[in-house]
Amino acid sequence: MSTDAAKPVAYRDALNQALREELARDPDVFLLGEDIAGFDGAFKVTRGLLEEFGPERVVDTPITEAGFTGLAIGAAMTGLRPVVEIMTVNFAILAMDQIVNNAAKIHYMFGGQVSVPIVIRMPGGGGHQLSSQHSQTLDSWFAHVPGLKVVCPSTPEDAKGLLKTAIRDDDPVIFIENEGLYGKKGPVGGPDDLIPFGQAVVRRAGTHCTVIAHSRMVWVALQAAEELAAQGIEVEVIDPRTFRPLDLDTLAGSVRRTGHAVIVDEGWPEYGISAGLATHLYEACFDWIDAPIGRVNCADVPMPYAKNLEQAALPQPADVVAAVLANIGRGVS
Amino acid sequence: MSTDAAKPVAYRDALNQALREELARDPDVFLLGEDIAGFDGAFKVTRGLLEEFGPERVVDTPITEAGFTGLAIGAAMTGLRPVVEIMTVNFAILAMDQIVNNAAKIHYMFGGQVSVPIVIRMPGGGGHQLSSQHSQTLDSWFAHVPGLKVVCPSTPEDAKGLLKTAIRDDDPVIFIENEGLYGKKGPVGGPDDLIPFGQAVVRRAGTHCTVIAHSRMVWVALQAAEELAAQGIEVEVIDPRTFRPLDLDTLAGSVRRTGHAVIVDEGWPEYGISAGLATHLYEACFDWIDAPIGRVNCADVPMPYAKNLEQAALPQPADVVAAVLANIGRGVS
Amino acid sequence: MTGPSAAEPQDMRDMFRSMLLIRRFEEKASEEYMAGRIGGFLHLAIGEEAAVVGTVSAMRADDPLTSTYREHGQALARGTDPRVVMAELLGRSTGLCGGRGGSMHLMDRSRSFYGGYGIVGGSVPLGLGLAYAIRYRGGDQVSVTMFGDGATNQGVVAECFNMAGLWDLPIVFLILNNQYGMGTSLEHASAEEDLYPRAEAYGIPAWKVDGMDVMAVRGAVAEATRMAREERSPVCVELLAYRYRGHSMSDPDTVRDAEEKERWRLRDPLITFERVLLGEAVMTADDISAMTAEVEEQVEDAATFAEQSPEVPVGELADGVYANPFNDDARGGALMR
Amino acid sequence: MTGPSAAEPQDMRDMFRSMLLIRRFEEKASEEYMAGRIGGFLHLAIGEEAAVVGTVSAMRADDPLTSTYREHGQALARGTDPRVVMAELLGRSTGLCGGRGGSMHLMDRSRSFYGGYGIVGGSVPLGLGLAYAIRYRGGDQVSVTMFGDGATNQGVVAECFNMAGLWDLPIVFLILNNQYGMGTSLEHASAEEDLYPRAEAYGIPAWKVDGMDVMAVRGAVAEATRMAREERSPVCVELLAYRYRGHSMSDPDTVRDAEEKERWRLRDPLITFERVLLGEAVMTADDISAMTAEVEEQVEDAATFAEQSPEVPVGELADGVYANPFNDDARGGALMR
Ligand SMILES: Cc1ncc(C[n+]2csc(CCOP(=O)(O)OP(=O)(O)O)c2C)c(N)n1
Ligand SMILES: Cc1ncc(C[n+]2csc(CCOP(=O)(O)OP(=O)(O)O)c2C)c(N)n1
Ligand SMILES: [Mg+2]
Ligand SMILES: [Mg+2]
Repeated sequence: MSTDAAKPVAYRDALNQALREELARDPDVFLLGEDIAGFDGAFKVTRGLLEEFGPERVVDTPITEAGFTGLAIGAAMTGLRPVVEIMTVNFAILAMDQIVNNAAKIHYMFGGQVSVPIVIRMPGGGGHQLSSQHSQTLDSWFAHVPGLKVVCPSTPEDAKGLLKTAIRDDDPVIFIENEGLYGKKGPVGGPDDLIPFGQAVVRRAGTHCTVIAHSRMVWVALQAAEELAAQGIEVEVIDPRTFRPLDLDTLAGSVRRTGHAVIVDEGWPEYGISAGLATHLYEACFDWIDAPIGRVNCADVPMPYAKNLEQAALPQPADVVAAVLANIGRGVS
Repeated sequence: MSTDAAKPVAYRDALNQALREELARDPDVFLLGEDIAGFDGAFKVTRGLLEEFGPERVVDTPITEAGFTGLAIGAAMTGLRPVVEIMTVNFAILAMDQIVNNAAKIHYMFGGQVSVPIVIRMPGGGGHQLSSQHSQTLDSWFAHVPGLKVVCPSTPEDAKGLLKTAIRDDDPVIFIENEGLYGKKGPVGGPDDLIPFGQAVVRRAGTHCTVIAHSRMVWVALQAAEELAAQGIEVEVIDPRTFRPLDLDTLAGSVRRTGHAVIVDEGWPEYGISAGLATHLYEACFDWIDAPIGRVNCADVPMPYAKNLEQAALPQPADVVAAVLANIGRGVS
Repeated sequence: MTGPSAAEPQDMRDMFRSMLLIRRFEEKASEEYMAGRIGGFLHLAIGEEAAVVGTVSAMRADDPLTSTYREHGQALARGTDPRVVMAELLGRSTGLCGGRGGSMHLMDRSRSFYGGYGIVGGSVPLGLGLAYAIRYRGGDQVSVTMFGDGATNQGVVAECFNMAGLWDLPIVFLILNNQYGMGTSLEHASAEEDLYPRAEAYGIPAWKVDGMDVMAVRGAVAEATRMAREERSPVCVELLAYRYRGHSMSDPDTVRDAEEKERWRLRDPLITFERVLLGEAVMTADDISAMTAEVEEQVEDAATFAEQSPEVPVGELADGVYANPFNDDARGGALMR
Repeated sequence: MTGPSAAEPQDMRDMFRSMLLIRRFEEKASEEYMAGRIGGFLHLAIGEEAAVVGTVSAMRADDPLTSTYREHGQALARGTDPRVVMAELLGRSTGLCGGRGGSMHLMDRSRSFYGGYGIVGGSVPLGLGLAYAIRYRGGDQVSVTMFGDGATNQGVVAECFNMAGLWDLPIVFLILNNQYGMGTSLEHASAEEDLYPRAEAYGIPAWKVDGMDVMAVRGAVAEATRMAREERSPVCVELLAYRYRGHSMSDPDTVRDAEEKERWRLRDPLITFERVLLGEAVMTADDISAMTAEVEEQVEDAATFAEQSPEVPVGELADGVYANPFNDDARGGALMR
C-alpha cells in the first residue's frame, strides 16, 4: 500500500486515481464519454487525464449514448478495455439496448469466442433537486440481467479499488456511482490494491439488527446507526458493494446472528434491489428472522423538484431509525 | 355479454377484437407500430384492421422504436389514445427512454396539466428458439417504475377485457403479451366487458399451497397443478394479472390460508417479478407461511438457441411440481 | 408580408419587451439561485433571446411548442405570468407545475407550451407527436420543437426527421445551435459544421439563419410555419446563436475562450435590436427606459411573489403520479417507503 | 486495378463458387427448417448472394465484418466450414457458437467475422467500434458493417455516421437495400428513396450500386475499402438488391406483388453472373456443372455432419455466461431457477 493511502481523498478523486493508474498501466485502456476530456467530466472525475494521456485515450463524444456505448462494446470485442462514462444513469436508458442486448449477451451467444471487457461508469441517485428525469436509481435494472456485473461503491477506497478490478475484469461491468458521494472523503488504496467483486463489507458491527445499505445509503444507515446507538441499539451495517456477484453469505450470516434486518435502498420499492435482497435473505435465513425484513426506499413516485418534497421522497436517517425500531419491536422513542 | 362470448377465440384474436371495438367506439384511438398494417402485425394481432379503419388509424411505422413511441406519447398529451405495438419487448429496450423518462413522468412533473393515455403493447417471453436477443421477459423493469401501469394477460378473456380497460385508462399502460400465448383459445367477453386493473384471479382453487403465476406461466402452473392433483396435492393457482396496480390482498389471502407459496415467473430470478412478489408476501404473511416461498424462474442466463438448452432454461411444469413438493415438505415422488 | 411575420411597430415593441423580460427574469433567477432559493440545474438562455422571441413571435398562439430544459424564455414569450414561472423555479405550490418540475420542466398547456424536457433529444419525438395529433384531427396548427446543436447528434432526432418527411407532418424542427453542448464545441461533436443538411437528407426543406437577429429569426420561422401550415411540409431551421453564460449555473464556463465570448457579446441581441428600434424610430430612448423599468418591476414582483408563496405540502408528495390513481398497497399506496 | 478488386479468372470462379454455396446451403437450411430440425427464425439471403459475395471478395481477410441476422452467406463467404455453420443452425454442440447463437448469431472470430445480430440497427455501433479499435491500434484494416434499408431508420445508425465522420474512422457502411423491412416497403418506411444521402449529411462519401451484380459490388466495395484504408475516410455504399424469399421462413410473403418478384427474378445474381462467366470464357458449362455438383455434395455433407452431431449437454446451460465466472448463489450459481 502506498504511503498516500492514509491521506483522505474525495470519491471523485479516488475514481480519478484508479483511471489514471489503469491508463498508465495498460495501453488498451481508454476513456470515452460526454464532456470527459476538455470539460473534465460533468462531475470532474476525469480531471487532468486529457492532459496526461492525450485525446486518443480520453475521448469526448457527441451526445449519443447508444452510439458510443455500442462503439465501446465493439472495440472491447477486440480486447481493448474501454471505460465509458455515461453522464448519469438517467441517460444510460438510451444505451440500454447496447448494454443488455449486446454487452451482456455477446460472450454467451457466440459460444465464448469473444468477451466484452468494458466498464460503463455512471452516477445514479437523487437529492439535488434535479426533478424526475434526472434523479433515478436504476441499479436493479442492471442487476436483473445475467451477463453483466454490477458494482456500487460507497467509499473512496471502494470506488478506487473496485474500479481497478472492473477495468481488469473481462466481462462488462456496470459501475454505478452516486451524485451525492463525489465529494465524500476517505482513505484509498495504492496502485496494487484491488478489491475483489462479491465481498460485502461490515461498515459497523452490531448485534440488534442488520442494516443493509449500498452506495450513498451506507452513509444514511451509518448516521441512523449513530442515533440508534445513543438509544442503546447497536445495528450492524453491511454494504454488499456488488450485486452481481452478490456476497449473500456475509449478509445472511449477519442476519442469522441478529435475527433482524432492514434494507436501505435509494431505488424505488417495487421489484427493485430491496426486494431482491430481501427475498434472498428470507430464503437464506427463514428460520432465523424474528420479524419481516424492513425496507426503506425512495418513495414510489417520480422524483419531484421541490426540495421539501424531494427530501421526503428520499430515505433519511430518521426513516432508517424508525424502520429499525419497528423491526426490533420498539416504538419510536 | 354478447352471444359470441362462449365461442373460443385465440388470444391474438381476442386482442384483435378489443382493438377493433375500441377503434370503432372512439375516434381518438389509433394504432401505430412496425408491420401492423399491411403485414397484419408480426403476430397477426392487427389482422384486418387496416382494411376496416384505414391507414390514418392503423399506421405502419419505420423501424424506429424510440421515435414512434415518443411520437405516440406526444400525441397522447393532446388527448389522443394511441395504441403502440412494439414487435417484442426486446425491441422496447430502445424505447425505454421515451417510456420511462417521458410517459411515466409527464403527468406528475408538469403538475397534472396533461396525462398520457397511451397503451404500449408488446409480447415478452421465450420458448421459440430465438436465442438471447429475442427471448427476454422484462416485466419487472416496467413494474419497477412509478407512473406506469403494467398488465400481463394470460387468457383470451383477460387479453380482451384488460386491453379495453388499458385503452380507456388515462395513464400510460404497458401491456405485455406472450409469444407463447397468441394461439391459446378460450372464451372472451363482449364489447362492454371491461376487466378492471388490480384484481387477481384464482385460476384453480386449492388448499395445500398457493402458486402464483402470470402470463404464459399460468398454464405451466395449471399443468403442474394437474400433476400434483394426481398425487393428492391441491394447489391454488392465482394470476395477479396486473403488477401496477397489484392485488396483494387476494394473493396474501390465499397464502394465509394455505401457508405455502410458490411463484412461477418466466423472468430472470434476480431483482425481478418473483422477488418483488415474494417480498410482498413475506411482509403480508410473515406469521402464516410455513416455509420459504418457492420461486421458479428462467435460468439466470442469456437465453441459448439450442432447443434442449432453452427448454432447460425455461420454467417447466416439472419444476413447479418439484418446487411445490419441496415447499410443502415432501420429496419428489 | 402579412400574417404573424409582418412586423408592425407594435409587434417590434412587444418583441423587445419579451426579450427584455427574459433577460431580466433570468438575471433575477440567477440571483435567486446564488441565494440558494433555486436548486437543481438552472440553464440560462441569456444571449439566445432573439432565437426564442423571434420564434415565438412568428407562431400562432395555438401552435404547440416544445423545448429543452433551457426554456424559461419560451414560457415567458408565450405569455405565462412571470410570477408562476419564478414560483416554479423556487419549488413553491403556486408554481406553474406545482413545484414538481422546476426550471427544466415548465409547461403551460393553456398556452400550448407543451413543456421543457431534460433528456437531450428526448423531447423531439414529443413535438413530432403534437404534429401528428394536428394532422390526425385535421387542424391547421404547426408544431414547433426547439432543440440544441448537441441534441442533433441523438439518433432519435434523425428518426423524427424520417417520420416527419415520410408522413408530411406539420412540424418545424428548430435547431438552436449555440455552438456548444455543455463544454463540448460543435466542432468536437459534429462531423459537419452545418446541421440542417441532416434534415435535407430526408427531403425536408432546411436552411440556416442568424439566430442573434430577432427579425431574421422571426422571418425564417414565419416562412417555415407557413410552409408547414400551407404546404404540409416539415421544415428545419438552424439558428446560429450563442449563450453568454455557462451551460448551467454550476458551470464555471472555463472552456470557451474569452476572445470568442467577447466577439459574440458585440452581437448581443438586445443591444442590436435596440439599435434597430431606435434607428427605425419604433421606440425612443425614453420608451426603452420606461419599458425597462416596467419589466424590472415585473420581475421584482415575480420574485417577491415566489418567495412569499407557500411550500408544497409534503403530504402531497404522492399525489398526481397517476391521472387515474389506485391504491394497492397496504402500507399506504404510492407513498410506500 | 490491382489489389483485391482486380478480378482474375480464378477470383471470379471463387466468387461464383461462393455464391453457389450460399444458395445451395440456404436451400438446404430451408429443408432442415421444414423438417423441424432448425428452430427459431431462419432468414434467407437467397437473391442477395451478389451483395454478400461481392462485398466479402473485396475485403482483406483481416478486415472485420459485422452483419445482421441474415448472415449465413457472410460466414460462408468468409470461409467458415459449412459443417459448423449448419451444426449451429441445428443447435448442436459442434456448431460455430456451440449451439448458443443459432441462425441469427453466427460469429467466426478466427476469420474476423464479428457476428450476426438480431436487433435491427444494433450491430452498426459494434462495427464502428471495430473501426475504432483499428485506428486505436494503428492498424490498416477496414471495418465493414452490413445492414438493411429498414435498419437505416434506426437512430443509432445516424449516430454512427456522425461519429465516423467526426473521427475519420476506417469503416464502410454497407446498406443492403433489399427494399423491404419485413412486410414494409422502403416507400412506406423511408422519407426518401435513396438512403446513402443520409451518410453524406455527415460528410461521408456515399453512393449507390446495383447489388444484384457481383462484379459491380466488388468494384464498389474495393473502392470504398481503399478510401477507408488509404484516405482514412468512412464511406457508405448502398447496394440495391432483392430477396427472393419472405423475410424469414415463417413469412408467407404475401405482401410483395408477384409481378415485382418476377421482375427481380430475371436478375438472379447467380444466373446473370453465370452468363458473364460463360460469355467471358472464364468457365465452361461443364466447369459450372462440376462446381455445382461439388457444392451440392459439400452442402449435403454439412447437413449430414450437423444432423449426426451431438446435442449440447444440458448441464452446460450456465457455462459461458461470464468470461471470468463467479458462483455467488447457494443454490447453484448462475443456474438458479
Ligand atoms: C441523453 C442526455 N445526455 C446527456 C445529458 C446531459 N446534458 C444536459 S444538457 C447537455 C448539452 C446539450 O447541448 P445542446 O443540445 O447543444 O443544448 P444547449 O444546452 O446548448 O442548449 C448535456 C450533455 C442529458 N441531459 N441527456
Ligand atoms: C429493434 C428491432 N425492431 C424490430 C425487429 C424485428 N425485425 C427483424 S428484421 C426486421 C426488418 C429489418 O429490415 P432491414 O433492415 O431492411 O433488413 P432485411 O431483413 O431486409 O435484411 C424487423 C422489423 C428487430 N429485430 N429489432
Ligand atoms: Mg448547444
Ligand atoms: Mg431490407
